[in-house]
Amino acid sequence: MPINYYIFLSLALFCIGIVGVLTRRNAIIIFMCIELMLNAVNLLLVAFSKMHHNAALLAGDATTIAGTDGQLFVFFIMVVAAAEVSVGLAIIVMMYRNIHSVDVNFLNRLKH
Amino acid sequence: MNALILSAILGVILMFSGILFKQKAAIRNIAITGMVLLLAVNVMEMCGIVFFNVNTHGMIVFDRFALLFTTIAFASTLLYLLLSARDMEKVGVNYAEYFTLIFFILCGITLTASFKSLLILFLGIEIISIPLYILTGSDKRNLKSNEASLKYFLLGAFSTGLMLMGIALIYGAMGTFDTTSINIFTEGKPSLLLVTGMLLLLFSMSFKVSAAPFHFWTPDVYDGAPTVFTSFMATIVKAAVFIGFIRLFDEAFGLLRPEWKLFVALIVVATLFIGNITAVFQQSVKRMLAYSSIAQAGFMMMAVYAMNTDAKEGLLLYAVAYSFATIGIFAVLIKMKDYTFDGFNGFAKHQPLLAATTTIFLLSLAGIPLTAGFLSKFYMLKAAMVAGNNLWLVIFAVLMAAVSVYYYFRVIQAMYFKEGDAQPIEVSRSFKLTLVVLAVLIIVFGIYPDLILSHLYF
Amino acid sequence: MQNVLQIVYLIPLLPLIGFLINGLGRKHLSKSMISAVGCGSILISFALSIWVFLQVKGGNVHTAHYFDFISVGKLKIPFEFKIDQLSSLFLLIITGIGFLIHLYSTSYMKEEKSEHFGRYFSYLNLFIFSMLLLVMGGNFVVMFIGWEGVGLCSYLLIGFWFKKHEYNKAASKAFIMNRIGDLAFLIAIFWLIAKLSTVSFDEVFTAANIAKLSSLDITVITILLFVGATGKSAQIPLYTWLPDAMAGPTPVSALIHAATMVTAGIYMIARSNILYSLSVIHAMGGEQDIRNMGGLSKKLKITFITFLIGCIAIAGIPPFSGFFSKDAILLSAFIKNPVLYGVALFAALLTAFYMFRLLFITFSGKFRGTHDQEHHLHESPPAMTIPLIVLAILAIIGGFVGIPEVFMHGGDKLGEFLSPVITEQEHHVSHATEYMLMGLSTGLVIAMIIFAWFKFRNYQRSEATGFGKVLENKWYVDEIYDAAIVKPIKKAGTFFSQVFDNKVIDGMVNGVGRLMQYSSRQLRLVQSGQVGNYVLLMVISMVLIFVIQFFLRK
Amino acid sequence: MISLLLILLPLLTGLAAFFIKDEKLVRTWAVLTSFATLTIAILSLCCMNDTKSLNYHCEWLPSLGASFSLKMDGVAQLLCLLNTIAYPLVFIAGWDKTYKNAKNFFALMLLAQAGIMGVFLAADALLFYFFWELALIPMYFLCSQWGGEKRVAVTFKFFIYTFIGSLLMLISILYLYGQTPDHSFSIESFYNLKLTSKQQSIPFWLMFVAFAVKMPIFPVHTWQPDTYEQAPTSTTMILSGVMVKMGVFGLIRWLFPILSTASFVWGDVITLIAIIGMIYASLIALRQDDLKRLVAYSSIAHIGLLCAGMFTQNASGMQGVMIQMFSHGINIIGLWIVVDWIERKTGTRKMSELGGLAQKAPALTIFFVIIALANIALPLTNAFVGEFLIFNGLLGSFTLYNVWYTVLAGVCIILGAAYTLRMIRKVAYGEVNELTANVSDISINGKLALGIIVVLILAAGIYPQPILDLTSGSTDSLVDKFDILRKALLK
Amino acid sequence: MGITQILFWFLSIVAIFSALMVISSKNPVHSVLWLILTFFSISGHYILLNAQFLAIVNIIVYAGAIMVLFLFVIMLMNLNKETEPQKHKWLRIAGAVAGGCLLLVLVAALKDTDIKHQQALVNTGGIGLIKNLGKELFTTYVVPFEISSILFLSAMVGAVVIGKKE
Repeated sequence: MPINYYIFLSLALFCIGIVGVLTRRNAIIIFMCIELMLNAVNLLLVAFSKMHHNAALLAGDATTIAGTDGQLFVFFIMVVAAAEVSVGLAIIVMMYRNIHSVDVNFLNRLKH
Repeated sequence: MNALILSAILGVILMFSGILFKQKAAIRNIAITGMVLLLAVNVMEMCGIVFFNVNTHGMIVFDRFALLFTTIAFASTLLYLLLSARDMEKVGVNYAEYFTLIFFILCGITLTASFKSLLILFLGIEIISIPLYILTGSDKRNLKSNEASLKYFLLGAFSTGLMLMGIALIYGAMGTFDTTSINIFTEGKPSLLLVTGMLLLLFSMSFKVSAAPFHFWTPDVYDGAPTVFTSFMATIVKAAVFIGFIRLFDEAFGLLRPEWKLFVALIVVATLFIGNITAVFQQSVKRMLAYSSIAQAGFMMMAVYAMNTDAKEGLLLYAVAYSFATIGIFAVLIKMKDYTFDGFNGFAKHQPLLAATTTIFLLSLAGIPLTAGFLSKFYMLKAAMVAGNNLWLVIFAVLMAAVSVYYYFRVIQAMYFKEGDAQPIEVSRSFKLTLVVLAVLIIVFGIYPDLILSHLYF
Repeated sequence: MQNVLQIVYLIPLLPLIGFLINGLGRKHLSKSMISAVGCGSILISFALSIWVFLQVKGGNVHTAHYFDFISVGKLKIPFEFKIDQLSSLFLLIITGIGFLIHLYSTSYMKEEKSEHFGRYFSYLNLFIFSMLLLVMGGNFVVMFIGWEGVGLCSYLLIGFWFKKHEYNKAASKAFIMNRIGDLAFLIAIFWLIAKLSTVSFDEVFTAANIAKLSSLDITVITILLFVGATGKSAQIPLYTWLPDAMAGPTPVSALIHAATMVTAGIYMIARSNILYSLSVIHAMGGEQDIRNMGGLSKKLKITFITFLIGCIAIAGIPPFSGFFSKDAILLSAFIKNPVLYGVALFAALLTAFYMFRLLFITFSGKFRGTHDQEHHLHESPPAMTIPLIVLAILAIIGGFVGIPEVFMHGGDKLGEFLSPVITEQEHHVSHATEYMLMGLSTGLVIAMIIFAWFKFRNYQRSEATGFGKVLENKWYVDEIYDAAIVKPIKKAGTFFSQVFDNKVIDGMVNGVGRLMQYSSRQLRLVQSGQVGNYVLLMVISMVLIFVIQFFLRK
Repeated sequence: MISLLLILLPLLTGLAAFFIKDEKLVRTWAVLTSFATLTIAILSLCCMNDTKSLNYHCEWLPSLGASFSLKMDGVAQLLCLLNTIAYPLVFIAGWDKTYKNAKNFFALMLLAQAGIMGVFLAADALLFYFFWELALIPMYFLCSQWGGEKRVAVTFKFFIYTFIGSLLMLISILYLYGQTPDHSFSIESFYNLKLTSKQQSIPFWLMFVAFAVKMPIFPVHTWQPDTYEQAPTSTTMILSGVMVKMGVFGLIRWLFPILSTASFVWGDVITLIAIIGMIYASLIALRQDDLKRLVAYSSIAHIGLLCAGMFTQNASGMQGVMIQMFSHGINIIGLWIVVDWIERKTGTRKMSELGGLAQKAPALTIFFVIIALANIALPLTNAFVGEFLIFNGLLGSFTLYNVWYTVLAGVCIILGAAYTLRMIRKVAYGEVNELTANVSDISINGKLALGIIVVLILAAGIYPQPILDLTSGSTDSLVDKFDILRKALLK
Repeated sequence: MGITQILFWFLSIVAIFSALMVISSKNPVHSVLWLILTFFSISGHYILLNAQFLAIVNIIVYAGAIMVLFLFVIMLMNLNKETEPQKHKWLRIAGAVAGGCLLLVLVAALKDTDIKHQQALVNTGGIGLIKNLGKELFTTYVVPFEISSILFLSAMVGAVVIGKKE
């Protein structure tokens, strides 16, 4: 597949994630949108990884492992995302325990 | 490598020490001893004694710059622990865990200072960030702490997303995560993917160092977090991210400088402006310090802008000057009950020594000569000036430095020249001694910075 | 072999020592001691002056160089005294009259407390010292030192009774008016330096140097010097301090102003006469001692006669000395320009009118002074009358020293003596014209005296009308100055200090601070606390930066 | 070596003073050390041409190209002398005053002396900047701690004002540093710079602003009257007597030799500003009722003349400035001593509430009158020599407007006489009132200080040549430089 | 248009549609479900790109573990209402416009990159296989791998610190 398609697809997902962060008030949904952004990145990385692999193959290197690093990076992103989710949800739950809401608009004690 | 492994081990040790020891003093002593040890092994590595020989496949390189910075960071952390470790008790019950997280953060700091691969940078930043989210929210019953933690987390994760997108685009353009390989492009014009990725990295790194317009989390988070942790994250962590920042933009995007120069300059200007101007009207010293940290970031950002030898040296010096001074001020601030400026009224009368040292810290932050703060700012200005045709930037920076005097001196004025019922605070003798040492160090480095910088070269 | 005249420094030094002794010891010395020191020092100076005069007469002219006062680059200003015919003559006048004044003062001031008595004599000594510096100075700068010193002393003397605010004001006014003249003098000196790099009389007045000066230079310098002289001699337009000074407390100080300071102006012009090439100077010099007298005699009953003589002399009735000097001036003015002559004549008439008005007011009317002043009016002791008589005699005969050729061949002794110093202009006027002018002026003067007689014979403090009122108020010049200069200056000062400095300049400075505070207040509102807003702002900035990078930058 | 001593002595004794608890002891300590410093300064006059024993050089920050080098030329010597004379005078005059926290007061005063000394001696741009700020910091604390009612705000304004100025100077220094081929801050490297007129303009103004604020000249003067009014008088003496000379000194040591073309090009503009400032300040002084403010504004007028004198860029003008710096320092300290005494004894500084001091305090009045007259440059006082030379320089300067400058500046002579005499008249003369009725004459230490000042006034007024000789070397070389430049530019 | 293309377009449309639904659903539970669908479609893309390991991990870790965690938390908080408070209308529009602009700008900028003619290898290529990835991960990337354990440790400690009742 032409790499541009993947780029545009990923960018679209990424920006949808950003729009979600911008338009929602629910902290959990916002967090989910961020996860969406990360997944967009993952997709892009995998696509690039395959693209570089392809390029290496076309260059005549039949045993190339070019592109492995991209997929491994995705793996690390997933690792980090998992860790982040555990911490993030813990924080959100803690917040919910205290104010019984996950509405970020109520996060306004700290300002100016 | 010594420090990286030891800090991880120390983190685990402290994790268990919370179970093994019930006395907080014991935990604290372990932490401080561990910190001394960490510093020692790092210094040893600087002298060429490496305990662990791990093949990192070129992803991590402990060069002198990295080692010197980690030494500085560890030394700062040691001083920080000496001054403020006792105050962590007040935050919550998980005393040992706080130290654990701090050691893990140090691990991340080591990575951020010595990465050669974007993967390591990413991991390093995350290892710094995630414990920080937790530390920010560690005062669980305090709504401000909760709020700060959640804000920090959401915004931090968002910026992580940006960073990853940037890394992905760069990977697309260059097919590698290795920083030096990124810096090689043969054609006249760099790839658009590369430039876009670079800009996204610029945004996310700016976010992490709280440079405008990505600074918004900073005041709220610094304000909301338990003061003892604000001190840590506003100083050592920020400096570390800056080191990562300058490494990244030097090694990976050095050749792209024409593309990012303008934006970094704009960010410098915006950061200086917003940080300084907004700090002027603050009522709480803590929040003022939060804005001041933004302002200081603006100055440090000039190192990224200039990107020359002076800039790197200056950034190291800045890290020392800024960290030491801010740690000192926070250490005093933690002891206060009233964080407003008025809370400092008449402070000098009751605590002359504390007031005097705080004054030195404030003078250093304001960049008054004879303190390390001056020379560090001076290095920044010099670096920017040497970097070329940008007198306007330097003049602007200097004018903003003058503005900064306004709010730093408000504290001095409150301490010395205003009558007030200063809060009776009790400090130990060793606390005072450490503060004095800190103040003396600031002055010594302010007179003779080569004590630090000469270690950069042999 | 050094010239014997090198020791002339003693002449000013003695009054200076007198000043120091009297000034520092005013609380401890007795009055007789003070008068002894005060008069004695001047007397010795006078004796020295006579000796100097004889030396000069014998042909010994000397410039005594002492030390380098200021030496910068090419400019060298030594501290030097120039002793020649002119200065030796003035030395005589100053020390002589100065001595008389001192003598007179011992009696006049005897009722003062010893402290003030000492202060008074120290001032007088300082005054003499300054005058001596003025006339002995070998260059313009030393002369200027004396020049300013005289101004200072007049200030001190006018304000001698410092409890009275009018006196103090009069003193300040005198000093400031003098300063205006001084400034002109100074600028003239600078001009000379700029053109010739020297201020020394010997060097300036060489033909070669004069030739270096363009006519513009000469005009400027002479005008400036003249303005300087004007200030000191209280001429129009800088004369307004003098009447006030006369109104001051001490007749003696008044005398000093009337006489000596005016002399200073004359001397300065005389010294630089090459630049003017005027012949009137020496005549003016002659006039001064008479004026001294006039001033001195004021307010003293017993000395009505001497006062009358003085008045007549000043008014210029022949054969008193004033007549000849006045006519000499008028004559030279006539030679220059008939219009000038008219002005001068008018001035002369006014002087006459003024003097006699004073005379009649003082002696014809009732005593109008306060009680305070009344006790001064008593029979004068010999110390007072003797000087007066000496002066009166001087006034009568003084005129004959400078008697013009038209009356007596070779009568102009003074002119002869001074001829090495003063370049005289040839008279190209027939004796007939001279006589005619003399007659005219004398006639008019007498008419004026008669007018004054009728007007002020029975003078009471009645409202003067018309022209008289204008005269009474000294031509309203004070008022004009007040309205045209003093008030605007004060207004400007008030405006600057209360409005401009505070509101505008400092306002701008504080405005910057306030602007910062204001922008701080506004800018911090951006920190709304809302995560959504933060992200939005971040995204917008990102979009902007991308747009700049990809679409705006070339 | 001597120059190092001159800095170290007040620095170390100042630091030591922080630890002397006893008030009397610390006062004695301060006086003694200030005399010791004076002795060294006088000794330095003996080895006038022995640069080896005067100067000092050691490595400091080789990586930056900055070194700790001190140079004591004639001008520096003169100003160090002024500095060292001023301190004993100030201490003697304030001998009978009590300060809370006396140790801090005297320590800070001595530290300020060290800072000022460093400014006069530094032969390295970075070092110069260091000392420049160092002199300011103790002043900030002195004024804020021991000053008048509005001291905090006023001092802060003063601080920010000068701080901005000095930061701009720092930029200028950095710019010049960037232009040096060997990347060095040493004064020689700066002197050897060959910059085009275009390159010089910006650093020139940046640096000039710093000096202008410090002096201060119109229109950046507004910190000054307030600060002089609010600061403790001892500090005001140092501020006005010595510290303002830092600005003028900066012109001669740093601005003119390095940025001579720009100094030449902008000379006219600055002279005009300075002269406008003189008239402006004189007019304001004429309407002041507060003694301190009057003296403050008169000081602005005098400093304006100094600035104009520097920019005549000829021997007479610059030499005049040299001697006038010294004179102004001495005279204004004298005036402050008098004003301080009046304020302490009557509790007011308002001239409208004073009067009759001549009867109650004749000695004070005599000193007052002499110093005031020196302030308006009466001949045979020190200021006359300076003003004479400056005015002469102004008229002889190579500008089209020299006559106008001279005449306009001359107006200030008259205005100066007007406000000074007004001051004397209102304070000393007239009848006593209830405020002044019980005033005693000045105490013995005051007499001593004022006596020394009067002696200095007369000595320098009668025989100024030694001072002129002291500084002629520095000014002559500058004048030569300007002459060459002028010829080159006019071609 | 081969099967690969059809699959690509299908998965892309599903991904984008479900992503849009994530941000527009009023009910948080629906959002979660839509997000899971997005992840599945992305996994589909991975399979298409022959990145089998990642496809599996994505489904297990993301769709399986993480999203269930989300769902769990939402259920716990009883947030499954349709009446979630909405942001101010203008703010939502501003957010959408800003995000849209970002997309527009990025797309416009990146549509002409120098790699636009390159192809991502679909269906074939062995690098995405577990064997190859595992080999790399435990040789070259072993250090980062170990380092990520620190991350987990800190996350664990964090969860304890934050979650433990005092």
